[in-house]
Parts: sequence; C-alpha cells; structure tokens
Amino acid sequence: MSAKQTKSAKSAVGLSHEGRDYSAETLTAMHDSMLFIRRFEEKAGQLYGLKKIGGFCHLCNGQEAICVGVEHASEPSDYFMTGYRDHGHVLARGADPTAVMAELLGRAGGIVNGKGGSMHMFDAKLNFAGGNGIVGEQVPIGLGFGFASKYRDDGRVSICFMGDGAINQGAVYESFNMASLWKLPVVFVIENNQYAMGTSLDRASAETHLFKRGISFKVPGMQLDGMDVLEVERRMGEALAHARSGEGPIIVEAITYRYRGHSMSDPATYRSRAEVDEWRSGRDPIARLQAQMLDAGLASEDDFKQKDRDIKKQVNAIAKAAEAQPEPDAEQMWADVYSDPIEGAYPYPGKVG
Amino acid sequence: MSAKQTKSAKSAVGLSHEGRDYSAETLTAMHDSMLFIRRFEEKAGQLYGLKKIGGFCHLCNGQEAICVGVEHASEPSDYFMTGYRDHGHVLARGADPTAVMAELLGRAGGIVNGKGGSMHMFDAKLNFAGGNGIVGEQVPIGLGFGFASKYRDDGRVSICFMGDGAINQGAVYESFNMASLWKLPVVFVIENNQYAMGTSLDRASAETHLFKRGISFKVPGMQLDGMDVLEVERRMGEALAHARSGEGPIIVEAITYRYRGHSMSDPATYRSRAEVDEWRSGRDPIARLQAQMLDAGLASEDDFKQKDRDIKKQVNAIAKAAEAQPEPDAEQMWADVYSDPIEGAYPYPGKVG
Amino acid sequence: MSKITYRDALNQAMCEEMTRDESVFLMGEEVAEYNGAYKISQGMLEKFGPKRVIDTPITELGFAGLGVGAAMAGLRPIIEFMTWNFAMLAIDQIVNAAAKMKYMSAGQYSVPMVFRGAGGSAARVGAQHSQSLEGWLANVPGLKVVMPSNPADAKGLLKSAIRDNDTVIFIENEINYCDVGEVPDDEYLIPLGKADVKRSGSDVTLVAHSRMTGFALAAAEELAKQGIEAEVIDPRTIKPLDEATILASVAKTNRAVVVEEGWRFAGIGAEISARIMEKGFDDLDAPVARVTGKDVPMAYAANLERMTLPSVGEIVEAARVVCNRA
Amino acid sequence: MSKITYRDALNQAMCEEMTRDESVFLMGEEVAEYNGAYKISQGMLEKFGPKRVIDTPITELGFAGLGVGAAMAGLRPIIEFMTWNFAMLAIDQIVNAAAKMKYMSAGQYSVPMVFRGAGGSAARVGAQHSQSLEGWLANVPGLKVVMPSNPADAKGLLKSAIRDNDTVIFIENEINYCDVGEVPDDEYLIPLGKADVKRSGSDVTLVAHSRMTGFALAAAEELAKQGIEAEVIDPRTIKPLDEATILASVAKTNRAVVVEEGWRFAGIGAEISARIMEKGFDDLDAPVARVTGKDVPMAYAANLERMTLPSVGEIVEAARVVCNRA
Ligand SMILES: Cc1ncc(C[n+]2csc(CCOP(=O)(O)OP(=O)(O)O)c2C)c(N)n1
Ligand SMILES: Cc1ncc(C[n+]2csc(CCOP(=O)(O)OP(=O)(O)O)c2C)c(N)n1
Ligand SMILES: [Mg+2]
Ligand SMILES: [Mg+2]
Repeated sequence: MSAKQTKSAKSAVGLSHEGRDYSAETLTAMHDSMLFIRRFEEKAGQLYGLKKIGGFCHLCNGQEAICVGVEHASEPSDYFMTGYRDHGHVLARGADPTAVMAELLGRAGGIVNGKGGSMHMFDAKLNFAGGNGIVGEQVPIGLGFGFASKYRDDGRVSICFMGDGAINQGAVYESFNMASLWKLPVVFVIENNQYAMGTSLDRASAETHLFKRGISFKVPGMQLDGMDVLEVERRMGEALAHARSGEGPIIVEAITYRYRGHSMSDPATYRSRAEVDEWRSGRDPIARLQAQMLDAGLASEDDFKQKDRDIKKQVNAIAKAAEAQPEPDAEQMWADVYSDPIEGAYPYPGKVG
Repeated sequence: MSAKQTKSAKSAVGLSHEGRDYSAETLTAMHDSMLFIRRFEEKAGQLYGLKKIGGFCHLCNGQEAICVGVEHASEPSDYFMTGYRDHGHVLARGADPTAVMAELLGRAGGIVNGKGGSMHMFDAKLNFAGGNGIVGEQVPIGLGFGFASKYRDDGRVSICFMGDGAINQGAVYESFNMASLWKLPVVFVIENNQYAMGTSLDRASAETHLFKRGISFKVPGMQLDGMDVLEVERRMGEALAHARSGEGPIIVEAITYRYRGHSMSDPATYRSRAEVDEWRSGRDPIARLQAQMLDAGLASEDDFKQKDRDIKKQVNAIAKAAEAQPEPDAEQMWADVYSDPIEGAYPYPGKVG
Repeated sequence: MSKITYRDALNQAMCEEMTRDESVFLMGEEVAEYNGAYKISQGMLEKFGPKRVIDTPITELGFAGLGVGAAMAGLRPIIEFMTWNFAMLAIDQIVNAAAKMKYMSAGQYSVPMVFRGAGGSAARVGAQHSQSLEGWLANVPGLKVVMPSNPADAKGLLKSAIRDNDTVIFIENEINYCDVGEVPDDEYLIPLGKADVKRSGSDVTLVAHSRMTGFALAAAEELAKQGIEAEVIDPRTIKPLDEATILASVAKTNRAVVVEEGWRFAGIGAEISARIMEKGFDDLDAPVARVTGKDVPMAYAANLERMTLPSVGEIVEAARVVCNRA
Repeated sequence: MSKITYRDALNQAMCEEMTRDESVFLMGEEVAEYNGAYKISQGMLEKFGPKRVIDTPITELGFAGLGVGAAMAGLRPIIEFMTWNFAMLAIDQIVNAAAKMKYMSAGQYSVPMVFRGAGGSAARVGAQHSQSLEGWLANVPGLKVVMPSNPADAKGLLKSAIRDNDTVIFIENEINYCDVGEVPDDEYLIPLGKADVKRSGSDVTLVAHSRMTGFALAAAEELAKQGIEAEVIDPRTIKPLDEATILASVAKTNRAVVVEEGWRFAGIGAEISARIMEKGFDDLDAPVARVTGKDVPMAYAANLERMTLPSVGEIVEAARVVCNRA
C-alpha cells in the first residue's frame, strides 16, 4: 500500500456531501492516504529525534486533507509544484514511500538518490516537480509548467502550492499578473496554516484574507476549509475545471493548521497549547472523515483501529527497509550536475591545484 | 529663475477650482515650472541629437503636471524618490538647472559631478533621493525613507514615483504590504503614461486600473488626471494628508502620456500619430493651465509668449554655461566609492598586476 | 561566407533553431512587437507568431522562473534579459533553481534553456547598467557560461547553446552588436567549451573574452609594432573553461596577461591567473598580469568611463611588463 | 576575558551598539518575537522594543531595499538575512543600490548599514541552503565583506561594521554559532580590513576564512606532527583584503594554500592565489594551491556532504604538495 489509494468513480455511492457523491472506495482511499501520511511523518519525526534524519524536516501533521484532497481532485497528468513541506504532497501523489523515507535518511534508494533530503522531493513520472527550499521560488516555476501546458495545449493544469508566509514574496504577484494576463492554467493553492515559522498571519500580511490577494491582478479566489478533505476535493475540482477551461488562473486558500513546530527544531512557543488543541482535537481532518464514514455506515471504529495498526506496521517496515539501505555511492557527488558534460573540462575537481 | 517657483499661499485668490483657491503667484509658479521643464528637456533632446549627451536620456514631455503638481502639494522636507525619467522631478523640486544640464552633459559641475548622468539625479539638500535605473528598485528604497520618518516621528512623507511598467515588479507588492502593515507614511505615485517602452498597459497588466493594484494589500488608491496640474496638486494634497496623518500608505495613479519616445533612441512606432496628437494637442497640461489662467484674466496670450521666449533664452544660456564646463577631474573616478576607505587596501587599482 | 552583424548572427541562430525545433520559444521584455530593445529579435514575431515570441511585463524574477518551469516541462526557452544588469533580480531563479534542479532531482528534471542578453558596459549608461556578471555565474556549478566576441562565434555558439541540455548563460555585448564579420553560409555549430586562438604569437599570451577580445587584438597589433608577438586566446566559453588551450599557449610563450572588462576581485581573470599558475607554474617566466575594469562603479562622464574600462594601452603596458620590456 | 559563544558575541555586539546609538535598528525575518531563527537576537525585542527590533514578512528584496532607504535617510539599519542563501533575492538592492548609491550621488547619500546572517553550508540542508556568496559580494566595489571565524572576532568586527559608514556585508557561519571562545570583558573594536595571524609557522602559509579557519588550524596541528609548521592567516575582512599580511607571510614561508568552503571558479581563493602570484611571485617556491568546496551543488546525504566540503585532510594534503612532501 502506498499513500495514494486507487480512485474509483464507478462504485455505488458511499456518501453524499454538499451535492457530491463519493464512493466508499474513494472515501477509504482518502482516509487511508491521510492516515498514512500522518503516521509516516510521525515516524520521520522520531527518526529525526534519533538524529537519523538531519538538516531541516518540516512535517505537515494537521494539513493532510489539503494534499490528499487536491490529489483526488486532480488528474495524474496535472503538475504538482510545492515548497519544502513536501512529504505529504509527494506521498499523496503516489510516490513510493520507501523511497521517500530513504530520501529523508539520505540513502541510496532515496527518491532523488539521497541528494535532496526532506525539502527536495521529486517524482517526475508522477508529475511531481518538487520540492523547493527558497520560500516562494516554486511559484514562478509552477507558472512555467502552466505556460508549457498552454503552449502545447495539452489540457494539463499546474497546481502550485505555497504557504501564508510565501504569499508575501514579490515573485508571487509577478506570477499572478502573468498567469492572469495570459490565462495560464494554474491553480495557486495557499496552504494557510496561519503561521510562517513564528510569525502569525496578521503580523506579516496587511490583507489576511489570502484568497483576495489576487484581486489586484484579476485572479479570482476561493477560501475553503483545509481541514475537510471532502471540501478540498470538491472545491479544488471546481478550481481545476476553471483553470482547465481556459479561463485562467485561480487562487484556492485552504485554511489549515500545523500541529507541530515549523520544523523539527522549532518548539513553537509562539502559540498557546489551547490553540493547538482546539485545532487538533476539534478539527482534525482524519477524525472528521472517520466520523462522516461512521455516520454513513461505511466503516466501524474497529475498522479504523485495525487500519491504523496496519499502517503503523507498514510504516515501521518502510523505515526499517529504508534504514537498511546504504549511503549513496560516492560517484553521486559528481553526477547530475550537467546533462551534457564537456569533455576535459568537467568535472573540475576541487582537489589540490 | 529655476524650475521651481516660490509657493505663496498668502496672496489673493487668482482662481477657484474644485473648491480650492489658487493665488495668481501659485498658478504662475506652476505654469512656469512646467514650461521650464518642457523647454529644458527639448534642449536636452537637441543636445542628445548632437551627441553631446550620451547613454540613455528619458524625457518627460507631456508629463510635467505630475512632478510639478506633486511638488506644489508637498513639503520641502518630504522625500522624492523616482526612477530614471527624473529630470522633471529634480527640476520641479528646485534643483539648480545648470547643474542638471551639466549632469546630462557629463560635466564637472553636474549635480552629481557628472558621475550619474540622466538617470541618476540626486539633490540631498532638497530631499531628492534619486534617480534609479533599475525599474522598480526605487520602491523599496522609498519605503525605507517612509520607515525612517515613522521611526523618527518627524512628520515627513516619502513620495515614491513609478511607471505603469514598474508596477509589475514584485518588489512593489512587497513594499505595498509592508507599508500597509506598518502604516508607513508613503505616497506611491504611479505615472501611468500607458506605455512601458513599447508595451502598452493592457499587454503587461492584467488589472489596468492601476490605483486598484493595492487592494490586495489594503492600500487605498485614487486615480487622477495627470494632465491637469491643479487636479494633481489638489488630490496629491489629500493623499499626502492621508499618509502624514498616520493612516498609512496610499496610491495615486496619475493618467498621463509621454509625447516623445521612451528614450531618445526610441522612434515610438508602436503608437499612432493620431493617438499622440490627441494627447498632445487635446490634453496638454501647459496649454490647459494657460487656458484656465486666460479665462480667469490672470495673464494674456502675450504674457505667455513672452514667458516662453524668456525661458527658452534662459535654457539656452544654461546649456551654454553647462557645455562650457570641463569634464570631471580624473580623481573623481576613485572618489565616493567608500565613506571610510581602508588604508592600504583601497582603492585597489585595476592596473598591471 | 557572408558579412553580417553580430546582431544578425544572433537573430539567425535563434530563427534557425526555432524553425528546427517547435519547443524553442523566445520570451522577454520587448522581444516581440518592438523587435527587441536592441533589435536582436527583429522580425521574429512576424515569423513565429505570438505563441513563440512573447513580450513580458517587467518582472525579471517571474519570467526567469517561468522559463525554468517551462524547461522542466520539456520546452526549450530562450529568456532574454534586456540587459544582464536586470538579471540580478532573477538570480535566485538562475542559481537556486535552474543551476541546481537537475542535481536536486537526481537527474529527473533538467533545465535546458538559454538566458541571454547584453552584459557588461554599454556606452555611457552609468553604474546600474554597466556590470559584468560572468564571474558570479561561472562560479556556479550547473551553469555553462558563453560569451562570444564576434559574429561567427555568436551564431555558432548560440545555436549550440539552444541545443544544449543544460542551462546556458549567454552573455552578449551591446557595443559588439553592430560589429560586422564573416559568417559561413551553411549551417554550422561551434561546440561549447572550446577556446579559440584568435591570433598566433610566440612572446606572450593574451586571454580576453567578449568585447575585450577586440581590445586584445588591437593591443597585439600595437605590440607587434614594438616587436612583441602576442597570441590572443578567446575562451568563448567561460565555464567550463578550456584551460588546455590556454596552458598550451602559455607553455609556448611563458608569459600571460588576462584581460576582462569586469571588476578584478575574484573575477574571471583571477580564476584564469590562478589556474595558469597552478598548472603552468614552471612554464611561467613572469607573474601573470591582470588588466581589468577599475574597482569602482561605472561613472557616466565620458572621461571617467574611459578610465574605468580597460584600455588597449593598458593591455600593451601589461604585456610589456610581463615581457620585461616596460 | 569571558568564555562566550559566537552567537552571544554577535548578540552583545548588536546590543552594545544599539544602546550606544539610537539610530541603529535590527530588522529581519523572525528577529523579534522568535528571538531569531538561530537565536542571535535573543532578548533584543525585550530590551529595545518593537520599534527597533522588527519582524518582517518574507520579502527579502523588499526589506533589503527598505534598509537602503532608511540608511540613506540617516538611520543605521542592521538587516538580518535568516541565511545568506535567501539574499540572492535581494542582491539587486545590495549591489545596484547599496553599493553604488554613494558613487552615483557623488557622495550626497551614503548607505551605512550592515547586512548580516549565516552564510555557507550548515549541516545537511541541501543545495539551496548551502551557498557561499562572499566571492560575488567581494567582487563589488562599494561593499565591504567581513567574515569572522571566532567569538572575539565576531564581536569586535560586528561592532566596527555597525559603526562603519559604508555598507558592510557580514557573513557568519551557522556551524560556528555554538563555538565558545575568550572575549574581552571591556568594550573593544576590531578594525575592518585587518587580517589576523591565527598561528605562526615558517613552512607554509594557510589562508582560510570563516569556518575554514578552524579547519586550517586543525590541519596545522596535523602538519606539525608531520614536521611542517604552518602559519594560519584569517583575512577576517575579505574585501578589502589585507594582502600585506598575507604577502609578508608568504615571503617568509614561500608556500601557500588557500582554503575556502565555496566553489572554486572565480572564488576568494582564486583572488588570493592570483594576488600572491602577482605580488609575491619571486617569493614562491611552488604554485599556490587551492582547497575549495567541490564544483557541485550540495547534496543532502551525509557522505556526499562531507565529500563536497573541503576537509582537514585535503588541506593537509595540499600543504604537503606545496611543500614537496606529498
Ligand atoms: C526566501 C526564503 N526566506 C526565508 C526562508 C526561511 N524559511 C523557511 S520556511 C519559512 C516560513 C514559511 O512559512 P509559510 O509560507 O507560511 O509556510 P509553512 O512553513 O507554514 O508551510 C521561512 C521564513 C526561506 N527558506 N526562503
Ligand atoms: C529591472 C529592469 N528591467 C528592465 C529595464 C529596461 N527598461 C527601462 S525603462 C523600461 C520601461 C519602464 O516603463 P514604465 O515603468 O512605464 O516607465 P516610463 O518609462 O513609462 O516612465 C524598461 C523595460 C530596466 N531599466 N530595469
Ligand atoms: Mg504557514
Ligand atoms: Mg510608462
């Protein structure tokens, strides 16, 4: 099993929600995907604590409904482009979780051979285009994927994620303007978890309704509950349809919350225990979907418990398999710098003169 | 006489316009300032044609009402910060026109000793802070002047000019956001002459109502007729009052038109003769003010003709005086790189090893 | 052979490659309807239409990033910076994205694109419009840096750059745009990474790129009159540097002067000088000399500008010094 | 003398200068309420209040420009980049505005400010977070570039940088933040532009800055065991470079190795190597060697990261080579 579960539109209706029908399979897939990401990242957190994962490690605990909902609303041929908080996104897209875990551990079988680490996941065959560490840098790049789709008229949409901190970078507005001017098929998804590191939204943004940040560029926006995977899926579907139809870009602001600190090294003292609890126990996206599925008689408490045990077991096995891998080969250091290396000139080793 | 004429609020009303009274002296000062800039730049254009002025030379013919109106609305202690199309602004502020002309000619007596040229005028004693050649770069710098005024609570406003092309630079929105968030005393003046080089507004901007480009950052905006010096003065006064009162930044979009090409080397074939004529003969700011003054009986056609002759003569004399100046001293090359040069290390001459 | 300008050579290179390959497009400020601020893209909008020749808003960081994304998605963008001075706004996309993407993705994505435009100092355009960025860009692994000094090289190198599967930084020179030179009539490519000996000589090696190649050739003429035969080498590709050609020349002449328009501190000249010493120390009869732009911003005044730039006279003087003839 | 960390040394320098001069303020991402991403500004918000210790949105270009304007208006900003990697977004303001403003305005405006933050590679943070920009910045006239290697230097140099009337690029090192060292109890300044001999030796000169100074000192210990006495020079200020101290050492040792964490091509090492040759050619018994970061982006995996960075072993090896002992 991987984080991404097979989508199926054919089966009988399992749940009807806001005028949209979801099959039991789809609901289960969404649920399992979110739960998998949750447990996977908890494991990553542990491994970080054990110093087996190094550098920065940004978890998306609490935000799983967004990547999973977006994935379910989108086509496999659509592009995903995101920042450094990217484990959930790449897993939701269907990447091999062992490769993702191996990447976190810096191993040879990592999704990018151990060269990228937590912040730089890529999976080209799934159209998962990274994994960027410079806040906001992914936005013009995502614009470029949208440009390419329009150029080739291939019907693909570029889905470009950013945070409530990234939204203040100038490049975002350069991108809004060009996307709007040229009607590029781009959905800008703002994962508004209300903090950029220790800075709360209102301390960084003059306009805190982030879906309005496109008004000055005629980019329409919608706000949705990012803790509700069904709402994410449904409204993201509308947004994708808008972008795909040639009407141009659209902004989707998903209100969410990260349960953990900004990165593993952040104690997150800038917010109260009560605030975290309110979101964690009151609005958790996994618990919410479980309640809906229970209500609809699609699963029992025991089913969920069993599922959780299975996933935890699976994640442990993944971690073990990843840890068992060797470090990347030393030659990897010189690989992938150029596609067309020039004979006699590259690599220019940094050795004694 | 310099481009800037003494302001006087005390004298009897010469003209009442949109509920605001202007003394004859004020009107004359505005008129003379605009006309002076017009003739001064025509002269600069000639000298460029004669290859006495080199590099880039961007004239503001047609746009004179903006710099003159803003100057009349502002305090001498307010800061001016602008781009490369800066001759009008520095002259309107009251700079020595011989020094400005000498600068264009690259002479020793230039306003910055011949080191800056057309694009880099500075006059610190008049709080004229440049003169920037990188499109949009002046906007965050202007923000910094506003920040300093708030820091010192000195009641000054930073007036930051930009073009309809500059408005698309990301730094502008970073600045809008910070100015709005911290309520900095900044007036962002957009000189919308409808073209950025050969690119018309609608080919570069998704939202062509540029005063709305602050909405996404809660920066209010107003649009005004930039061909009407009285409207510029009046509404700019409101904008300055807003900024000075502590309510934060405001955008002023002044609709205008440049009669000449983007720079002296631009034949401006991207727009029709008819379009240029429509603005030039139909909406010229100098002709308009003359008509208003004639109407009000404040001057005669002959007065204006005489004034024009005087100014032309004066401008010729200025050009002659500036041309008579020597080139800057060779030592100027090494001067002003550092305030605190380090003995034995600077300058590091680019001489033979 | 035909005589054409450096400008037309660049135009031909782009037109030929765009005709050959549908995935190549040109984007930048004023490249389409205006035919290019410096007319490099003259006629290209008409030839290829607005889908492939695209005017942008003034947003260097944004459209550079757009190019990176489009290249990752499989297109082959040519992104024109009106001048390289403005590319400072885009340098994060060039360095942190374009140059590193292939490595970070372990080869899953590559960024086959060309960033091009005029670099260095034009005439009398002042401090903010007169900067040489090749040293910075050549510092960065993942980028290739190409700087042609004449029309034939401009065409052959730009065609290779467009076909190259890496991100190529292609830096032209505004003052060279009007230079006329012989260019082959048939299609040709000049490989990246190969220096060219522009003049043979036995007494001293002058290494100079871009506009400075012409200065070095002029200095060589003057030196010849003084009995010093200079060999002039144009690296053409700055990164990776064809050190073999340079070292072979120094092995013959035992003396070298490196010329660059940019600032001296940690510039291209520093690299070449250090490299000659590292690998050709025993060949050297005198320390390598550098002739560079003065360590000051560029002033507008004609006399100051002249003094700030390297001059033919300074190259001659440096060559005489390293030849013990000063 | 007290033993304090490099981190606390920086904090003390800022606090002392902000106490002394009302016009100094600190601005950057997370510098206030969070006490700094790397806790350099611990306690400063409490001490100086929100007017003088200011958290910004994530807009490097914007707040760098804000700093330039505030400095032109007479304040003395300290702008913190969370790391220098992010400063690439702001480099236009640093280079085209801060560095050139005084020159362009013929001295009417100056830009007395400090841009500071951690540069180079931290631990395991990958390609986009591991870059050394000192070569680029030292290339630019109008900027001064300072890089302390220990707590005492960090404090004394940062105080001087804040008082300096030019734009000072102050590049710290994240891995050094926890280093402990002796720092004078009384107020002191260390002048900009003066190198420091960190260890005396007669056989070979090692020039190394920032974190590499420690590597060079470790290499010197190892070399001593092998009978080679290395002199270790930390330039401390990269631009302007105190070449006199370096040349005096080379005149004594006749051999030199230059070490830098950053990439080799046109880096600081290239400049120092070229300069030693230009001015100390006759003193040299062997070509100057460079030990630098490998010419690749930084990988995340621990083994690749280790290989990419210069190592003590490589410095030892290089020193043995230049001493003909390899
Ligand atoms: C250009 C840049 N500036 C600063 C940083 C350091 N940094 C990393 S993440 C971050 C906060 C981003 O917050 P947000 O966009 O809200 O995303 P979130 O972390 O909440 O997912 C900062 C400041 C960076 N990586 N890049
Ligand atoms: C960053 C940057 N990009 C491009 C240029 C070249 N350029 C100079 S002026 C200009 C057009 C600016 O138009 P606008 O802002 O409307 O001002 P106007 O010239 O109309 O006064 C361009 C593209 C530049 N100087 N800086
Ligand atoms: Mg956030
Ligand atoms: Mg305009």
